[in-house]
Amino acid sequence: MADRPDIAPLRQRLRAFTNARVAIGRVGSSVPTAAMLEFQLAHARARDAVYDALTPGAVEQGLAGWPTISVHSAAPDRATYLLRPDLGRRLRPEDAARLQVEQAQLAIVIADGLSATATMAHGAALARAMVERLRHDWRIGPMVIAHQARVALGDEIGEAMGAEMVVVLIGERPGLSAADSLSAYLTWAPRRGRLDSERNCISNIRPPHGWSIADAADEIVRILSRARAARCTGVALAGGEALTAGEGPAY
Amino acid sequence: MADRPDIAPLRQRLRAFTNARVAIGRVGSSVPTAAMLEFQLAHARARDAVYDALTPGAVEQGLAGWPTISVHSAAPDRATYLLRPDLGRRLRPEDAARLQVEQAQLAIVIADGLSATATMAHGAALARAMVERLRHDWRIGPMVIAHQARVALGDEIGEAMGAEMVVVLIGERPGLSAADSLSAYLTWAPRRGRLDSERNCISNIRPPHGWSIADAADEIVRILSRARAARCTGVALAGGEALTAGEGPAY
Amino acid sequence: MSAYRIDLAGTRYRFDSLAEVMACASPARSGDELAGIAAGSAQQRVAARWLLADLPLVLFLEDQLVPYERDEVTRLIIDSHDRAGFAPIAHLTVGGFREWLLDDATDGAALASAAGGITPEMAAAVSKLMRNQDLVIAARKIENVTRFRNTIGLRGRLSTRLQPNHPTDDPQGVAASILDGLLMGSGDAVIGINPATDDLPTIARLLTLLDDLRMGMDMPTQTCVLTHVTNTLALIGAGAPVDLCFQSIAGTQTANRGFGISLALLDEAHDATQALARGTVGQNVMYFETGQGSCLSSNAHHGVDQQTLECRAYAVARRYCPLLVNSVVGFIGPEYLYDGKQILRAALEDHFCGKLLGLPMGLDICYTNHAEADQDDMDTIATMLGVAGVSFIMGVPGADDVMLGYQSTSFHDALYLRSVLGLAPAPEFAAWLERMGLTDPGGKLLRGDPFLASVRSVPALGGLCG
Amino acid sequence: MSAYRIDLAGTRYRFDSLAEVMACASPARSGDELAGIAAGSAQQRVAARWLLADLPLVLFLEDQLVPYERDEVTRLIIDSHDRAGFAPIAHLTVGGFREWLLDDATDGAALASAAGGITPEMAAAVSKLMRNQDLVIAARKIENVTRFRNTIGLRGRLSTRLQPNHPTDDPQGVAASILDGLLMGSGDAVIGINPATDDLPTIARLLTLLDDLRMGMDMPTQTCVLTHVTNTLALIGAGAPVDLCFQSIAGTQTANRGFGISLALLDEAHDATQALARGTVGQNVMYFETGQGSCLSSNAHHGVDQQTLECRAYAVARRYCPLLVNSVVGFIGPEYLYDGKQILRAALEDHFCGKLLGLPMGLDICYTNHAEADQDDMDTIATMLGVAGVSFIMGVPGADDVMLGYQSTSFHDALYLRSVLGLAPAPEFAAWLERMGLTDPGGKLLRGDPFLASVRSVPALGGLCG
Ligand code: B12
Ligand code: B12
Repeated sequence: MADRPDIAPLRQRLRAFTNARVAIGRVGSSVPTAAMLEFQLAHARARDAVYDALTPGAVEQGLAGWPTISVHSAAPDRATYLLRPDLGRRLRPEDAARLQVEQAQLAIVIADGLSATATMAHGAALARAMVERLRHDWRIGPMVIAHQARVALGDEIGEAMGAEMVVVLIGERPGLSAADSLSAYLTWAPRRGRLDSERNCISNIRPPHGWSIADAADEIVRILSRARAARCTGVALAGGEALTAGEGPAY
Repeated sequence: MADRPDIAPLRQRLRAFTNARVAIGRVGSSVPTAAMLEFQLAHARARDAVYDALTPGAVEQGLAGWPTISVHSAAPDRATYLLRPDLGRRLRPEDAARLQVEQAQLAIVIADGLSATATMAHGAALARAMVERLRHDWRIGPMVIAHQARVALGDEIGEAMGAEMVVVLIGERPGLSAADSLSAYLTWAPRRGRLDSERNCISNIRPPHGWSIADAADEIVRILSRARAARCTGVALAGGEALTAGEGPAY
Repeated sequence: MSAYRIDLAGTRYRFDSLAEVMACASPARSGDELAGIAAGSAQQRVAARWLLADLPLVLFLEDQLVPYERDEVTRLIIDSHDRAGFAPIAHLTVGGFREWLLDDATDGAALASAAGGITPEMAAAVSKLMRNQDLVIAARKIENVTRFRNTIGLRGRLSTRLQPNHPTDDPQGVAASILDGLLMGSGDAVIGINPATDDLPTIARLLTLLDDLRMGMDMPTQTCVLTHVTNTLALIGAGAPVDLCFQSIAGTQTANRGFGISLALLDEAHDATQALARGTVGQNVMYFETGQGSCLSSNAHHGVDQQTLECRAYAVARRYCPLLVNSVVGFIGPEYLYDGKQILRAALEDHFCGKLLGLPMGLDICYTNHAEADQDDMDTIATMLGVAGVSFIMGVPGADDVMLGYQSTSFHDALYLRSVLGLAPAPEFAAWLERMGLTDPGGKLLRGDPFLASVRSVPALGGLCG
Repeated sequence: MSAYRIDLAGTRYRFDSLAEVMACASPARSGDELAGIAAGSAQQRVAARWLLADLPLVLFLEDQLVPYERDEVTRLIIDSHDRAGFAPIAHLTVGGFREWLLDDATDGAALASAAGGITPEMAAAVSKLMRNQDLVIAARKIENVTRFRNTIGLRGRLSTRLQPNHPTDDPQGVAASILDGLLMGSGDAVIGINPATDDLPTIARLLTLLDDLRMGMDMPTQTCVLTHVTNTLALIGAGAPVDLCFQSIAGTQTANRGFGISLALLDEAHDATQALARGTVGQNVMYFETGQGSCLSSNAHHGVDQQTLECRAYAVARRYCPLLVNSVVGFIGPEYLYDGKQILRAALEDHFCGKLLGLPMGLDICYTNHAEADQDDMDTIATMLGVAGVSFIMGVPGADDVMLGYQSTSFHDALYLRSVLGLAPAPEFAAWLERMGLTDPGGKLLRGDPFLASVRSVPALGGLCG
């Protein structure tokens, strides 16, 4: 089950450039035993990440005292959440009322999404970094900690809080090689029925392998100020980068 | 989708001798559409039979006033019943006590098993036919209507009632062509831990296609009296039929 | 829209529309349940099938599931319907159509000439009456061959899309996965990257990388960056080396609008890509991806079941004589296809229906970590599709796409299928593999050391080869 | 019995015995959950596999899962272990054994000569580390050929047991199903009836019917009534025409006692049947059936997982060089194999392990109506096993066994497999089918009218042929 000695060097070279499962060798047409078991372990862990529950305490701890409010979507449990994304996009009725007393210009939602692991790992740190950069320009409400949430739950939350803008920090569906990757979805004038084409997304926030917290926070701030100027987000906001194709390879 | 005209006669001839799905024709290697849909309908109905619930009223009605007592196994619902046969073989604790006041020589159990459809179709009629034949020779207790029951639940029931013998009338697992087939399992000196080799079985009670009620009742009576004489059931009782192989074909 | 009724085993079943019959006749599927249109019981499902079996095929030309006036995909289907192709089957019911498909007398040629006469709705309807084995038998008969720099879809062949994605589009990371794939005999359908970004300069750099690699190694294959069709148009305008034009497509006009496309835009993209005339053995230039659930996911399903809508996407695809079409069958998640069984069934349906409609069907056999599926399911699905004669599957290093967060088929999986089913890559690519010392004359994969030595001089491979 | 430990991803996993490692390393399965021995989490399952991968094969010769002193099956396994056959793999771990099996250098001959050195526990252990595709690849390599009146198990062949059961053992009902099966090309593995009764005169009549039919039509095949071995012994004694001796077997002495058998009894039955010398091309005379769950069902499982126990039944079988062995893989119900996925997995395991241990493996691909499975699952399982090289499957009219209340494969299913995988019946039987005008020279099934005309004179067919 050991690597064949002559495969190791190529593997090391290729693995230096990507965390893809390159050069794992083969026996006949098949994956060697060790590589197969590594894959199975990764799968077991990714499955666990999907079913991991968001413990508000874990998030609050990282928020250094910033007020929070916990809400639930209309999906009562994980099994329902997975099969009924429509319920994950609606607030439990009693929670909408609770949010209406928390008016704010900018609503920040820390949501479990498909990986509470990711949310607990990076959610609070990113929210804090955002607050540090934004508190003078935006009236920020309490952090909304959302359970069994989909991206679009932010629309109803932002609407209830009367916010100009909502930022949803949410756990991405766990991959085998990354069970802790966070996304930020930004939506101008949140209200129920917004389309995904009316949002922007920064994905793969996952220090040290993906975006760092500081860079992600800077990028969010950049989009937020462009959105405020343009009074929109989404495809209407995107573009602007000039195309300079044919400039030659960069490798 | 109609039968090919030249297939029908052979089909008719073969079907006269068996209810097996013979001579259904073929298109290429495949089953013709009508035969395939007939199969799917039968499967849908067999599945429904598995999940059908035993309504005691349906059984009581057929018992012409004979007293009944309803008991449940330790399997709380159908899903558990299917995965945990061990629970289907034990009484719900509160029911054992209720049975102890009902002492009898012969305990008759009318149980759902895997097809409450079968039990509701033939259970009461067979129980009545048994009572008619046996009431002078055996002190028969109230009919025990058992829910989420396996064959071996009769052992605990018979033991609680202090019975010499238990007869369990129970729905067989539904086949595609017979969703209403009943079995009778007979066990001498019932007590927890009895093996299946210590019982006798009459299966395929299903008028008009299988055993008629009268014949099945007669056969049960026959086994009961042999069992009383031999003070046992099962493989120890079986045998006795002489072998007259080589007597030539009977077709 | 009229009502449909049937009496079965003493119960009367009523369906308010043809769409309802179709939805109820579908095998159990989480996406149709999410949409609230699935059959409520197994018996109702059989009733719908029985009813469907007796409906004449011509009905689908009259009773539109998605209104002609409001949907350009419906208009495409009806306006381009091939009456001559339809003639041999015009008299059949859906049940009779199933039998015609399975009959030994109906061969590949008969199926090919009928393709243009079969609408997506007819294909979907008959597939609902077909068991898994029926879907295999019928699909196997059909050979849809397409060409660009090699020949895809020949009987006895299995091609692969080499999918070297990287979370940050790093060129060397991408190149490392490509090298790994080539060593495993992968890449004849296309070497195609899903970019992590929409940034045009980055995409242009990836296109150049792919083109340099292909030319540097003299590979008879095609390359692609799977970005939005508008980006590809812009890149063509800017002179980037575009072989194939990619786009995700769906089965209704509204869902396509959600993807930011229309038939007019696709027409433009197709013309622009063909004008480049970069193919050598053929000029099939489009690469489309589809997947059950995309219409529902963008709220554009008109109460039609997800499998029928998927078939309608194939009507969009066949307008452009694409080189490659594949259904990304388990990509979105369990809300559309719950488990391995549902993914398998959908894969067989998509493959059969796509081929029946004339398309060069591949399959992205895949699952996500929130679905009830694992590698055993992938092995099963791949084997079934291999027997059914799938044109191509994906090749992802170790089956783990580190950018999109899902598991697809690996390079190894393709080797497995080729070995147990006796399949070979596209002939031009197979010859190249042998020429480069990657396979022996029998097509058996070798260690590849001579290849590594020979490609050391390709600049794009930089320090990878050591 | 010693404890086993492993640290994985920061967690320590501990298993109290080798049996616990084996049970936890098994894929999820309702029977092991019922027994309370299944892994508690996906991560624990992987931990057990990792541990198992590093255990040396020789350990299974030392650490007995079922005690040697108390179990004659264990004694059979250990006492008959072929040290010479074991030598080439004696140095391997279980993980290394998997790689040895999959290596291209390990061919059928190497596997055949190792078979006697592989114990059931080793086969079970390595199968737990194998994906579905691994089980297919390795099983395909193995060709276990047996003979009685024809040759079963040759590469490129697929045989069928024609299973003409009838709820009341009515001879004409049975004959009707046989005739139907022959018209569909079925019956080369055996024509075998499960009797509804244990009544010896009835069974003797059925045996005579089968023999008359076989001789009347001059069929190169064998017949069997699947009654208890003691009945068969009695029937042999009484001069009934017994070709094959059938028995259900299990993997522990206690479970076999539950079946009313012991090795001594099987020895006697084997000798008595062979003494009849009724075979023409060979003298493999035993027909065994097995199935995961039988030990647990009779409370004789010793805390060992059901798949390992199933493999132990194969050790019993191989002692008698049987003509046929098949696992009735979905027969009992969902408490042992919950759904199509579990039935498929068990089928692939049983097939691979049986072949690895040297047996001529067939499969009764089947399900009951209380399991979560349907015909689509059967199609999938049949296809997978066909690719894996299964020796034979069942042939039941319309897939519906009207006596045993379950669904197995139909005559059509065998035709499907033969057609899509290019397989033929046993050579002697294929020649007979052609001779009788049932197939054309290419092996394609014909309508069978000349056959019906020619067998009209066989008395046992009575009025059936019209
Ligand atoms: C699943 C997925 C999809 C699914 C979403 C459907 C669904 N029911 O889940 C589908 C296939 C439809 C999809 C489509 C697209 N996606 Co997408 N998708 C993903 C993926 C793999 C996982 C998302 C996730 O886990 N979300 C978390 C859960 C909890 O959220 P949810 O509420 O259940 O699902 C919502 C979001 O996923 C959102 N969403 C999904 N993709 C995108 C893309 C953008 C730009 C936005 C604003 C929102 C969005 O839509 C869903 C429904 O509301 C990510 C990869 C990643 N690492 O995150 C890429 C990703 C988010 N998608 C991406 C892109 C580019 C797209 C497309 C624009 C592709 C195209 N060229 O057509 C389209 C456009 C979607 C739209 N309508 O606006 C990029 C975004 C890049 C960026 N930074 O802007 C990502 C990061 C992948 C990548 N690197 O290429 N996608
Ligand atoms: C399933 C089944 C089995 C399973 C039972 C295991 C299980 N977990 O369910 C297995 C495969 C182990 C089995 C074994 C045998 N069976 Co059985 N079995 C059946 C079948 C197909 C369905 C039974 C059913 O639906 N039961 C109802 C449910 C609710 O009961 P349960 O509590 O869940 O299960 C119990 C009974 O099924 C019982 N049981 C099953 N078979 C038999 C046979 C006899 C003689 C007895 C007393 C009890 C018994 O054992 C189970 C566990 O306690 C019937 C066919 C039918 N039409 O009924 C044949 C059937 C009952 N079996 C039959 C026979 C002959 C046998 C064997 C003797 C075969 C053999 N030669 O080895 C063995 C012996 C069993 C034993 N240990 O004594 C015959 C009985 C004929 C008769 N009138 O006596 C039947 C009718 C089939 C037939 N026509 O051949 N069987």
